[in-house]
Amino acid sequence: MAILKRLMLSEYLVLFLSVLYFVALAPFTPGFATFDNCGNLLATLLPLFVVAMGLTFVLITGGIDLSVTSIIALTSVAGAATLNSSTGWLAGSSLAIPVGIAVMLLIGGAVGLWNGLAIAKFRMPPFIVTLTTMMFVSGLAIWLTQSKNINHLPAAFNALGGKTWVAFFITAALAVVAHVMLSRSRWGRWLYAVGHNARASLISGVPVAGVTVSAYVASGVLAALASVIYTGQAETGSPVMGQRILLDIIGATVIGGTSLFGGKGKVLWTLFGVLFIKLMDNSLNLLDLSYFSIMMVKGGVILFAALMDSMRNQVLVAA
Amino acid sequence: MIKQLFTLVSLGAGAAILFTGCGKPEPAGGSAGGTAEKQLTVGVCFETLQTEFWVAALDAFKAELAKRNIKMIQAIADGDANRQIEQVKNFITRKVDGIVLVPKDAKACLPIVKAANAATIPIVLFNRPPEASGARSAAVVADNFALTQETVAYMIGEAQKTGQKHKAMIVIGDLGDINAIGRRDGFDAAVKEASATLEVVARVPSEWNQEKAQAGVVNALQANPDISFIFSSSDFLFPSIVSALKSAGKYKKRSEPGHVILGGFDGDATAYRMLVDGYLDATGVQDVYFEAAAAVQALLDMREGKPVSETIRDPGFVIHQANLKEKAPRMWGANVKK
Amino acid sequence: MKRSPAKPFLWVLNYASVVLFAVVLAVFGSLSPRFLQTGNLVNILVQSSSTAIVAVGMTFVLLTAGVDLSVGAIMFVAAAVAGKLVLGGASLPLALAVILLIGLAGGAINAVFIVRLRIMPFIVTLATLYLGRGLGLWITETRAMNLPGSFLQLGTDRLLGIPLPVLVFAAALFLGQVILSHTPLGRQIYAVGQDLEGARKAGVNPGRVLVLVYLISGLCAALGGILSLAQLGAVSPTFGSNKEFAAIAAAVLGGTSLFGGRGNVFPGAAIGAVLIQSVENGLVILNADPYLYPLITSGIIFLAVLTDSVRNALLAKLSRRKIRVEEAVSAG
Amino acid sequence: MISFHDISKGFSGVPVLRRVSFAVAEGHTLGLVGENGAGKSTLMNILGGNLQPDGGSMLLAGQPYAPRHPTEAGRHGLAFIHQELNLFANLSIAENIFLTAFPRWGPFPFIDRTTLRVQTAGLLQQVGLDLPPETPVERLSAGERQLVEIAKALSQNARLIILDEPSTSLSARETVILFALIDRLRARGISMIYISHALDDVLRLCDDIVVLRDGERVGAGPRAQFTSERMISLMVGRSLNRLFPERASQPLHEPGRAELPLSPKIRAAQQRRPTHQRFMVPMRVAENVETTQEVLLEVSHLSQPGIIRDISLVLHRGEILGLSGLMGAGRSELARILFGLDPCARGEIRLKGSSISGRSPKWRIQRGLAFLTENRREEGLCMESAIADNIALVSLGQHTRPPLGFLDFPKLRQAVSNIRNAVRLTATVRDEQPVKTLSGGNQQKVVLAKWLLSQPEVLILDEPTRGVDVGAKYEVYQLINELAERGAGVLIISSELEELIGLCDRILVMGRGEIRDELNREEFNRERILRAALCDSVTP
Repeated sequence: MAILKRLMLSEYLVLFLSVLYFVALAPFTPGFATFDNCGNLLATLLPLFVVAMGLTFVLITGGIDLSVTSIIALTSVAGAATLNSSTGWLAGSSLAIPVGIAVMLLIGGAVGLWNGLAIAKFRMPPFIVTLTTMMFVSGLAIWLTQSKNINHLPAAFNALGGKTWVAFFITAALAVVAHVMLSRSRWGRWLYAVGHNARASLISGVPVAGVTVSAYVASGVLAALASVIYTGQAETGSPVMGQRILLDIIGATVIGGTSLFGGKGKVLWTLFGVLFIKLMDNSLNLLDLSYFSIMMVKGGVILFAALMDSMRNQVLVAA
Repeated sequence: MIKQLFTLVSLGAGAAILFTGCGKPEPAGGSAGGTAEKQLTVGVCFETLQTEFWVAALDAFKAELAKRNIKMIQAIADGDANRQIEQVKNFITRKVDGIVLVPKDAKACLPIVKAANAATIPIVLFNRPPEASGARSAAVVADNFALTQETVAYMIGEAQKTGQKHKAMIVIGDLGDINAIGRRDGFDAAVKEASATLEVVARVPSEWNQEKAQAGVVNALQANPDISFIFSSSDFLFPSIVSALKSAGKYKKRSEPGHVILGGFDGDATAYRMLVDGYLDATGVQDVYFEAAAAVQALLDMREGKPVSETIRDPGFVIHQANLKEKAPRMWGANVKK
Repeated sequence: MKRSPAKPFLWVLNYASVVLFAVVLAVFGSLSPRFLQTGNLVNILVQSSSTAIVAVGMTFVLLTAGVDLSVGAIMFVAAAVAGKLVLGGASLPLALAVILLIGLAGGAINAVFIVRLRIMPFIVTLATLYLGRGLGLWITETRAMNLPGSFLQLGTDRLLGIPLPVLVFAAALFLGQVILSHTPLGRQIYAVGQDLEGARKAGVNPGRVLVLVYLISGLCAALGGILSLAQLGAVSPTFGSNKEFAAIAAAVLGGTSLFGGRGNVFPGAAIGAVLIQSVENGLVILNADPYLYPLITSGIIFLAVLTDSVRNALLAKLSRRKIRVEEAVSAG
Repeated sequence: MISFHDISKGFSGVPVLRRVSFAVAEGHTLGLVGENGAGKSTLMNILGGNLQPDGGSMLLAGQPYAPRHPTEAGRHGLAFIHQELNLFANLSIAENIFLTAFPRWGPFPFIDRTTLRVQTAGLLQQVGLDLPPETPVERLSAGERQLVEIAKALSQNARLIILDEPSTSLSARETVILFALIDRLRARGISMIYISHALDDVLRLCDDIVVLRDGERVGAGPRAQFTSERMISLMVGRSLNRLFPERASQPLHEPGRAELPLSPKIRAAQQRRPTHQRFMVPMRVAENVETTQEVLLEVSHLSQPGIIRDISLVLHRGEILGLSGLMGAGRSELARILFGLDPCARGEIRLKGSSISGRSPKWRIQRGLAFLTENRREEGLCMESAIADNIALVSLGQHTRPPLGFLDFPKLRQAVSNIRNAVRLTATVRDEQPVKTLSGGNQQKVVLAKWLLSQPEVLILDEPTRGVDVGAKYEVYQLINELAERGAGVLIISSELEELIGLCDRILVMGRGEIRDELNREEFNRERILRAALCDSVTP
């Protein structure tokens, strides 16, 4: 019991669960524990982690960002439109890739800025603001491309996502930066303070509006970076890129332990959450389950993880 | 606390049961008795199962593979290109002998094909052609564009018979879906020639959602009560369209006056029924059985290094009142078990 | 406070959603004469009825500072089972009863996890969303089911010249609003949403309130499911998908706060749902470019929420001043 | 009425109540006093069924009484009026009162609005609150809410009412109303337990008095046996010879108080003034000790329609300026305007000569302004987060490490521990502990520490000792003195006249958003202040 208790209290709980899950399934799941499979796992884990990081910032301030997937889509086509080697505005130019990526980040940041301003300046509820942004931006992406995909992307660009080790280093770098910003910078402290109590923070001289906006901008930019990886992996700019992964992103972040009510969250936790979700996905379709059973198992496992978490909190209270 | 623990354990058990419960794929997919030589395994990855057509196609593959005593494992990408990449990589991990892929779209599948090539696993793209590239693959395709154009052309022919001008409506699918777009473009192409007989007064986006389709058609009829020509980008939207027509009192047999010329795409069971009952004029049918057989054959040929043509065309066919009897057997919708 | 000079101005703000609704009607009306025909207005009501009723249930949940993402999934499961039954020769009333029961069951499941096991509503209902969708697809074998005409009858039948769906719509609204504002439960819902611990201290049983709220939400989801069945006469694998977002949007459009304790069913949720539907309806009538739909709809929702929050800010200002005046009086 | 027998309770091994026994006689009012953390609230939580005792028993009207749940306590006729009020701002007065007992239409589950209205009106009349029953509670002042709480207790015709710090948030007038009400209730034979730090009130209101210290009953008996001096000595365990330290005099030194490591500058300053060696708090300027003519804060003709009118005041270096007046006289509103939280239409605010009108709070803080709000829980602290984080929040900027400007944790930790000693935060609490676990007194010390760390020159303190126990109060007063003596200007808002009179150099009296009167130390006089404050209201 005591050992169980310690385990439950540990912030590595989700990691333990993931490992447990892996070990438990490895024997029954053909090719689960193989090297290339772990490669695939990593490849799909990275971009999700990048988006989830951004969401973590927003959740810490007590908000939520539903628009990330639409940002992925829009930046994907915008970037592709800029740098593809057939019809791109900068086709062939050596500047194509840097400028293209810059455009993507710029757009991501801009959308985030829009969200942030609406929420911080006009006191609009984050959920609905980002919901409308999601509708609008994804609609925009599809409209601009008239539903067509854009490909012929330069190999160098595709490598950013396609070559897993490149994507890995990009992600790792981002994660380190994000972690340091959260735990060691004044901005990080402000983020948590705003999430805990915006009024008290304002009176304590925290630029609440600025901090809030910055969180959404960060989320937008990170979504754009994730889009770089996704687009690279698909070697295509698609207006529906990432359309269906919204629940995965939120699920992963929250399972990691980041609170939807603000003030609580860590990059590390999010990593664990993402790992958990992806392990599940991966194993489930290795198990050759029909996809509705995949959905159901997924639901069950999410509940399971949440249950663990709530028990952990009760243990905490008891202790 | 203890109670919680209890619930937790039981829930865990529940999840486990789910695993084992769903773990076994449907009998059709299961290996039909092991034979002497090593049984082949084929991975079938569909982009979605959201419409009956895909289900029928999947069944067609199950049947075809079972017939040839090949083990089938399936994965559904649920409309997510990146997840699809992941799933095919999983197939490769499992060292399947061949891959059938319904790509999310024609372009996003290139990395997948390359991966398969790298692993020297033959891969056949089902229903959607790949972009021209260095990657080696065969594709079995029924051309949305061409087949739609053909279908609509037939409908226009019907329209011209009536001798008067028609107001037309198209129910468009999800603007994010390559099929929907292909069919829309096919419709537009066909209509362009016939501007004399046809004026398109309503373009209803359905997002492949029946409710939206139904509301959209009702509203369009509200705006233009004299619409007399409707093309639906997929047969699975017909129930919605029919209920809309009924509420407007415009759902008439071809024989009756005030009949609205109806056309669709896919050739599912609903469409078949409507054809038989004489409400539907025509629908573009993809020959699923042909496609499945051709795809599997292509896989086997590729394994044995036989030459396989880059794209195997499913002619598909327009089924209409005139050729109903003769074509029905090859219309998958006519054979779906209900 | 009665003597506040800004009263008419405040009225406009207070009913921002209503005003916006009027504007939308006016604009589309001026662009197309057909839009304002009674026939079309009835269509709008019929078409928004399903979402509106789900939104009613959602409002109850939101008032307790929770959320129910599983409504769409519940609709789907219920419809799927009912469909199977009817195709298996069961009678229509039985099918309807089953749908409602399944709705309650879904709500009950959510409630158990949220209340007994104290898991965040968001996560619980997210999970049940997955479970429900999967279950439904399993039942339907991911095939579309065409139901007998009797269902469509429900959608088209009229009582006193009013389509049944509209009547159900009205009834649900009335009931919902009565429960919220004229029953102890209703007021306790507001209390729990404002401050759960406080409610417990005050002797309210929050567990009971929450359970009831999720049951109501499940029931409304099922009812909404019936209404869309009545209009579609078929169950497709996408049945009820994204209903949760539509419902939340409608509720919030109507001024319900996602943080609990504030909002109402009428005009709130009703206006919200009808407003969104009128926009889509209007766009079809104008034969607008399909690509513009999401852009315009989202734009209008945003506008509504914006006015709402501006209104709140202003009200806060005004009421602060009022407090001063009052106190000066009460101190004198 | 109710009697406690050897009630014991501990949290994770730490005993909070040690075999406490006493009884409340039928129809009597019992005063329960003790420092924060003495176990009063725990005892009341046990009485109310929120907690179960580890040992001991209770008798209610002779029957064994062991509530498992608040509702059970309610059924037995107990009513609690908590320090932080449990009203729902989004509901009306009537709905709050009858939340769990709405009058219904016969058998139907519908609220009978008319009956509700009538009954509520009756109750409001009893408690002397003249407002329409459907007024939303969010429109009420703290005092009015308190009265609603009592009305609620009456509605449940409670036999035993427990009032926890009822008068803290009340203005003088509201207190008068409350006390009159309590007398009426007692006349009606209702028993009460009255918990308060306002010892004079306890003496005035209660028949019997029980004193707790560290979870033990250290004194009990009829009122006659007690004086506030005695109660204090019992509570604190040592006798304070004064309630208020003398202004600018040599502060008394108690053994065991923390010595601060001081910056060289301050040390230098000390050499010159050996008398002030004790309990230094870090200050930017440590030169001038006496109240000087140097103006730190100057406010001229400040007006905001409906809030304040033509406010002018100056605050000098080393001065403690009191701001008295009724609740809702515009004191807190003025403070918020000074700090830049609320807008002001006309007038100018100058800090050390330069105008700060229209600047953000952040900007003002950086120039040495500090604001301790009256509302600790909503505006003062992040209740969920750690003590250290709360203390550091304002001054994160001063504790960063170049070149990247990341936080310098060792430096920060050092600064935090210094400051928490300076404000004498109870030694046992850990820096990582969430603030919500602290007693009111310690919470307030954390807020002070937070502001002191930013080394302000002008402090605006709004009700700095609300809900703070006697011992801590005294220490807060000393801190305020030290700040002034070390060259800060302090503007202190308080509803406790004694506090202002004991502490301030000057007192301004506000009413209806205007300054009504100004008194210098030598002319301090309760009557005059009260008259100025309530000139146009019923005099107590």
